[in-house]
Amino acid sequence: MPVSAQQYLVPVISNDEIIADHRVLTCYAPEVAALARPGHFLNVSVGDGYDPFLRKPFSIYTVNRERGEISMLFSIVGATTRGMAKKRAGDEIDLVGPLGGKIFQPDTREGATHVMVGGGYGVPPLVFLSKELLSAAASTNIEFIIGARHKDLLLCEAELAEAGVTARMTTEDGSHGMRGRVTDALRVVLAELGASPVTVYCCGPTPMMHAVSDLCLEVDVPCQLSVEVGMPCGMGVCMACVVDLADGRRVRCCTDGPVFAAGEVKW
Amino acid sequence: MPVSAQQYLVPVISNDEIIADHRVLTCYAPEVAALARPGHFLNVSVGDGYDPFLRKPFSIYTVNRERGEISMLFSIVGATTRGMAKKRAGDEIDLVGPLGGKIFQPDTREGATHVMVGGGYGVPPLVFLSKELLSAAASTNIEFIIGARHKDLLLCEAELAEAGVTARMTTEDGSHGMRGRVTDALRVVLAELGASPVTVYCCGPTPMMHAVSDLCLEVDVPCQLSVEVGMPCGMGVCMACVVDLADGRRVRCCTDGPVFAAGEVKW
Amino acid sequence: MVNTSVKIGKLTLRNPVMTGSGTFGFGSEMSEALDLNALGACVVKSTSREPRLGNPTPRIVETSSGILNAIGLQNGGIDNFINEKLPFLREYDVPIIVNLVGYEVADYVYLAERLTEAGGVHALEINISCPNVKHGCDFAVDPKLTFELITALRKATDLTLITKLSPNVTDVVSVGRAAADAGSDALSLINTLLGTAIDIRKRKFRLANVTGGLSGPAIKPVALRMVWQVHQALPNIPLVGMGGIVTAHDAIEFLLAGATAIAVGTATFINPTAAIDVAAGIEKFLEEQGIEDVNELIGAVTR
Amino acid sequence: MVNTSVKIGKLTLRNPVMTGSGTFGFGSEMSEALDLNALGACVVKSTSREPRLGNPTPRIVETSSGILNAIGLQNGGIDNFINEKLPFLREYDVPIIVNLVGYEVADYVYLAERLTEAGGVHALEINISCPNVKHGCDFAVDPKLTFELITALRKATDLTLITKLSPNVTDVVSVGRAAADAGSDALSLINTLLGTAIDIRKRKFRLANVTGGLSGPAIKPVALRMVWQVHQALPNIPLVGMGGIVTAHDAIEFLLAGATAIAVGTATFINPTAAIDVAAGIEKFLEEQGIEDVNELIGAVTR
Ligand SMILES: Cc1cc2nc3c(=O)[nH]c(=O)nc-3n(C[C@H](O)[C@H](O)[C@H](O)COP(=O)(O)OP(=O)(O)OC[C@H]3O[C@@H](n4cnc5c(N)ncnc54)[C@H](O)[C@@H]3O)c2cc1C
Ligand SMILES: Cc1cc2nc3c(=O)[nH]c(=O)nc-3n(C[C@H](O)[C@H](O)[C@H](O)COP(=O)(O)OP(=O)(O)OC[C@H]3O[C@@H](n4cnc5c(N)ncnc54)[C@H](O)[C@@H]3O)c2cc1C
Ligand SMILES: Cc1cc2nc3c(=O)[nH]c(=O)nc-3n(C[C@H](O)[C@H](O)[C@H](O)COP(=O)(O)O)c2cc1C
Ligand SMILES: Cc1cc2nc3c(=O)[nH]c(=O)nc-3n(C[C@H](O)[C@H](O)[C@H](O)COP(=O)(O)O)c2cc1C
Ligand code: FES
Ligand code: FES
Repeated sequence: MPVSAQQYLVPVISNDEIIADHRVLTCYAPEVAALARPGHFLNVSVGDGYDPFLRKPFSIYTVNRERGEISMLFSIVGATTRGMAKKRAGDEIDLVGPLGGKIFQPDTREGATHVMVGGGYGVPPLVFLSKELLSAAASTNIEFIIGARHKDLLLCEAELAEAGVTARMTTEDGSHGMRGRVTDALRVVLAELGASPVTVYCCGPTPMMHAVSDLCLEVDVPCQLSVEVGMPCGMGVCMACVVDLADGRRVRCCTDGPVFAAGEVKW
Repeated sequence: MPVSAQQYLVPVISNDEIIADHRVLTCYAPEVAALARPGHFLNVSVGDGYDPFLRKPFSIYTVNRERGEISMLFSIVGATTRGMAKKRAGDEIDLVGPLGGKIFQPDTREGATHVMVGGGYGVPPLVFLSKELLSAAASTNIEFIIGARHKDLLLCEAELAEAGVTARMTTEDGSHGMRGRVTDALRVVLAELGASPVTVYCCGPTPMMHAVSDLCLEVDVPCQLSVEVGMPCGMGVCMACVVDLADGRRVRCCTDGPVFAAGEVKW
Repeated sequence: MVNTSVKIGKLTLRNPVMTGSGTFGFGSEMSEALDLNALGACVVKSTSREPRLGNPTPRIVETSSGILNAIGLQNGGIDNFINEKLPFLREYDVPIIVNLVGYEVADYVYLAERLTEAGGVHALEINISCPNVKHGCDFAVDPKLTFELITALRKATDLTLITKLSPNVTDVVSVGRAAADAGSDALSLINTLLGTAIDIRKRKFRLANVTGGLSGPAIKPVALRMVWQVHQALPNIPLVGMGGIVTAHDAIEFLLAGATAIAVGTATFINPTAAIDVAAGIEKFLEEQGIEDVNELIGAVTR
Repeated sequence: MVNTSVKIGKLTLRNPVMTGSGTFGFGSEMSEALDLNALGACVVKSTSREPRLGNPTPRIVETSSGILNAIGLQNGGIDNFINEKLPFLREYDVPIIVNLVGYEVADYVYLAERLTEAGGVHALEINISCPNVKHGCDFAVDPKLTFELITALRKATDLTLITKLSPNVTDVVSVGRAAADAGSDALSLINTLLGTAIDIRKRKFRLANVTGGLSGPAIKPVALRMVWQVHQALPNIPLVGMGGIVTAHDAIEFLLAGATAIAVGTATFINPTAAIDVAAGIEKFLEEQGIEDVNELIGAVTR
């Protein structure tokens, strides 16, 4: 599908550390805010030169359409995220977006429960999705599972609480919430929900998504996965971000995804 | 001559606009301050990546050895100077220096008058030289001529006044000081000084230095010129900065200069 | 009003700016991000006889001021192109240039015949130089093979033929001359420089394909030199210059070196509207400099 | 303690890091900025029979992640080197490698004989590939000429011979093989890629010499690919890899690709201590990774 994304040079409004090496950068980008939907991402450049050369993709975290603001939650790992970390209010940041072809498609079945399963910087797009669902209908049923190795790496618990969602936390060392992995919590949640209509939405590290996908296929629950692969262009033209599907097709993650159904992806 | 220059990553203390597109950047670099002499320069990098790729040379403007501070006065023309302009107090700047082989050699003759002739960012090293001469002997005779196209481009008048030097200003359009070029003022000064010992020190745009050099040769007054050519390494190893001398030698500006005698250079 | 239009073979372009094959998909992907009709020409991804799945991932890695790619010519094949992609492109008022790739002469001839018949294609760019597939470079390193290929294609089609040269050769001029002698209407250069990158902790190549093609600003000096060399040697054949063009400034360097048109490739990844921004920038430069016709710039560099 | 020492021909280097010829002067210039004895070897600027004034200025221009240089081999000639530069270098405990350049075989042989007699020189690097002088590339593009040159040099000296290859060729392996067959103890690669840049307002080349050699991080992917190709084809000849090495990370990529030693060239311009920083960084990497001997890295990349 063609990309309507444009390039925007926009002012940074705030840039705050939330946990160690993780920050939320908010900027004023009304055109992006107007179009952004959960699962969309932005291709970010921090400099005005060629180093780093490529843009890097970041999920959209929060959107305030009235104020024309959007935010990204990022973890500092390389040149772009180091550059993002240095941005101060008033500095400019260079975005292309919103990008993404097939994004999260909310389950519209009567009484459906939306189960979010996130890890690391996979949590923010699910927070966005939850808020959108709640703003469409406050009575929406949402279950939210957040996993991390250790409690200091857990993201967005307070942000979700504010939105009225009590997230279940899992840590591998048991330092907060349930000891174990997100799949352990997911089994519990799915068991609790029994035969009622459920859709799982998942975003996080690839091994986690693989495990969640396997579990959902096993128990026959629909599951949408936001797949992460390197995205040099984000616009469907470079053919670098391809994902092999179970049906033998090799498709672009950026414009044919990034959200795929469990079972669709060949791991 | 071998370069003792080292690379330093130092904090910026202040960075102030002095006239349009010209700023003075002061940083804390005690090792450099200890070694810096008038005519020395620094090779500056503003980023932590490869864009811009090469360092760029900047004369040392002020030195405060007690406080370990040095400053550069720069005009914003390209990527490095744009990057320098953005530095705020507390940011870091990356310097190699002090660089320069043959620098200004003060005339030590009894009663000598030191005539400084500067234009644009050629003025700062001469201000440094004047202050050094004055701090060695307060009674030093200094004449200072600053030229520009228009009064808004004149530099360092107040700074010199503070040091007790009344600079003669020339502007091409007569908007401040004498109408004309620095050579017009220099003729006046040299005439005034008659047969007493005089040395001219000159730094500025190449056509200006050429004219000053010709005049000094004509009236047989010793003249030291700080020549400006592109300097990729600044350390005598790349052989890009060569200057042809009248004696047929082709020497490096960075380590065999940058200061040459009028008559030495083949224009 | 300045004139920005240039001629490449039988084609008249409204401005000298094309897209780089493989960096602009099939045009449709970018049709919302920019107005395709504002391009000088739209060059689409290499198309082969049969569909190709291309190489395994990772296929692109970032390097200093550039990227290495080893896509491996993934494309849907000629039937898919003619049936699914071409109808969309025909709706636009912009010359469509299809980049062809094959294993042997017969493949290229077949593709050229199909595309000539299909209608709505204005020129063919002959990719003899893709470094990312086995034997992808056989033609491009050998003037004799190039001559044979282009001779066969010249018989097969009346469409404007643009032969795309590889930079991975000792003497780019000899290959260009062979293509010109065989009847190529124009030459395009450069394709990517063969390179690699290694992950030092994993001790593995960073591309699944081991090597890939280097593009982007890193290669601009090499591309510009080759365009100038070929233009000096073959001043009568129009050149499409490419390799690291991001800005109008870059593009004008290529025009001065002797390119009649230029292509914007990798730059589209960092600026979706790079191609039309370059076109607008060239026009602005002409106006600023009081140059009435862009053709005055072509080959106008002096020592 | 990890072992960082490697062997190139008859030379044992305390670490794999050399300086790039033409980027480190004659060593003396840098002797205050860093400890020459901390280098694996010190490679000096190309030396010719007679003094050379080199090309007119501008001689270096900046490009994206690199520079173009057209110094044109300015140097004081062999007498000046032996009398003025070598005595200083002899005081150090570091292998001295002199890079030679000539117009014809006899020039090289003369230089090799003089330097062998002079004493205090440990190896000769044979520059057959400088793109910035007329005919500077004749040897490097032709395996036959290379074979003849190295054969003559092999007769003339027992010093370790390192033949420096040009990247501006279709088949770098064939030239490397010719040098190896003729008795070169090692190969160094790559020299610079031929390129150019244009000032669009003046419509002039930005280098007085029109073209120049591209170096720096921009060319690293190409250099690394060539080192790997030559190592695959000629696993028994030690390689000195260079081209865009700025950090220890870069250097380790070259070791993994098959280089026994590496040279730091242009990087010295931006970081005076680049060469010894790279050496220290390699040692640190070995320690971190629990690798006891740097030789374990050489050619250890896998697909
Ligand atoms: C659709 C999508 C959405 C995303 N959303 C988010 C988000 O919301 N928040 C977020 O923080 N991230 C997100 N990411 C991930 C993010 O795009 C990457 O982490 C990005 O690479 C960071 O850019 P960088 O320049 O900071 O780091 P990079 O320099 O790109 O480094 C990224 C990783 O690669 C490694 N690396 C770097 N250079 C090399 C080398 N030479 N050799 C080997 N390894 C190397 C680094 O160590 C690091 O682990 C998303 C990715 C996708 C595809
Ligand atoms: C010994 C010495 C001392 C110096 N001292 C000072 C000083 O004290 N203060 C000061 O301000 N400057 C000084 N300079 C000059 C300064 O080093 C240069 O102006 C430097 O190039 C600025 O770097 P930049 O990256 O900002 O600009 P650059 O990008 O290097 O641009 C410099 C000039 O080149 C032009 N240019 C840039 N790119 C191109 C291109 N692609 N094609 C054609 N032209 C181009 C620009 O328009 C500009 O006029 C000194 C120079 C020397 C040699
Ligand atoms: C991701 C990618 C894919 C490419 N695919 C093709 C291709 O299919 N056919 C082709 O002839 N050239 C292909 N190229 C080469 C470009 O068309 C162009 O020649 C080269 O990238 C240099 O230009 P640039 O630096 O502006 O990108 C590709 C380049 C890139 C970066
Ligand atoms: C300014 C400059 C001068 C050079 N002079 C020589 C030379 O005299 N002889 C030579 O063999 N190589 C010369 N080279 C090439 C380097 O030794 C090296 O092969 C090349 O620059 C690639 O390495 P780098 O990217 O680390 O610089 C020169 C390179 C530069 C940048
Ligand atoms: S990132 Fe380029 S096609 Fe998906
Ligand atoms: S700047 Fe490199 S030798 Fe002078």
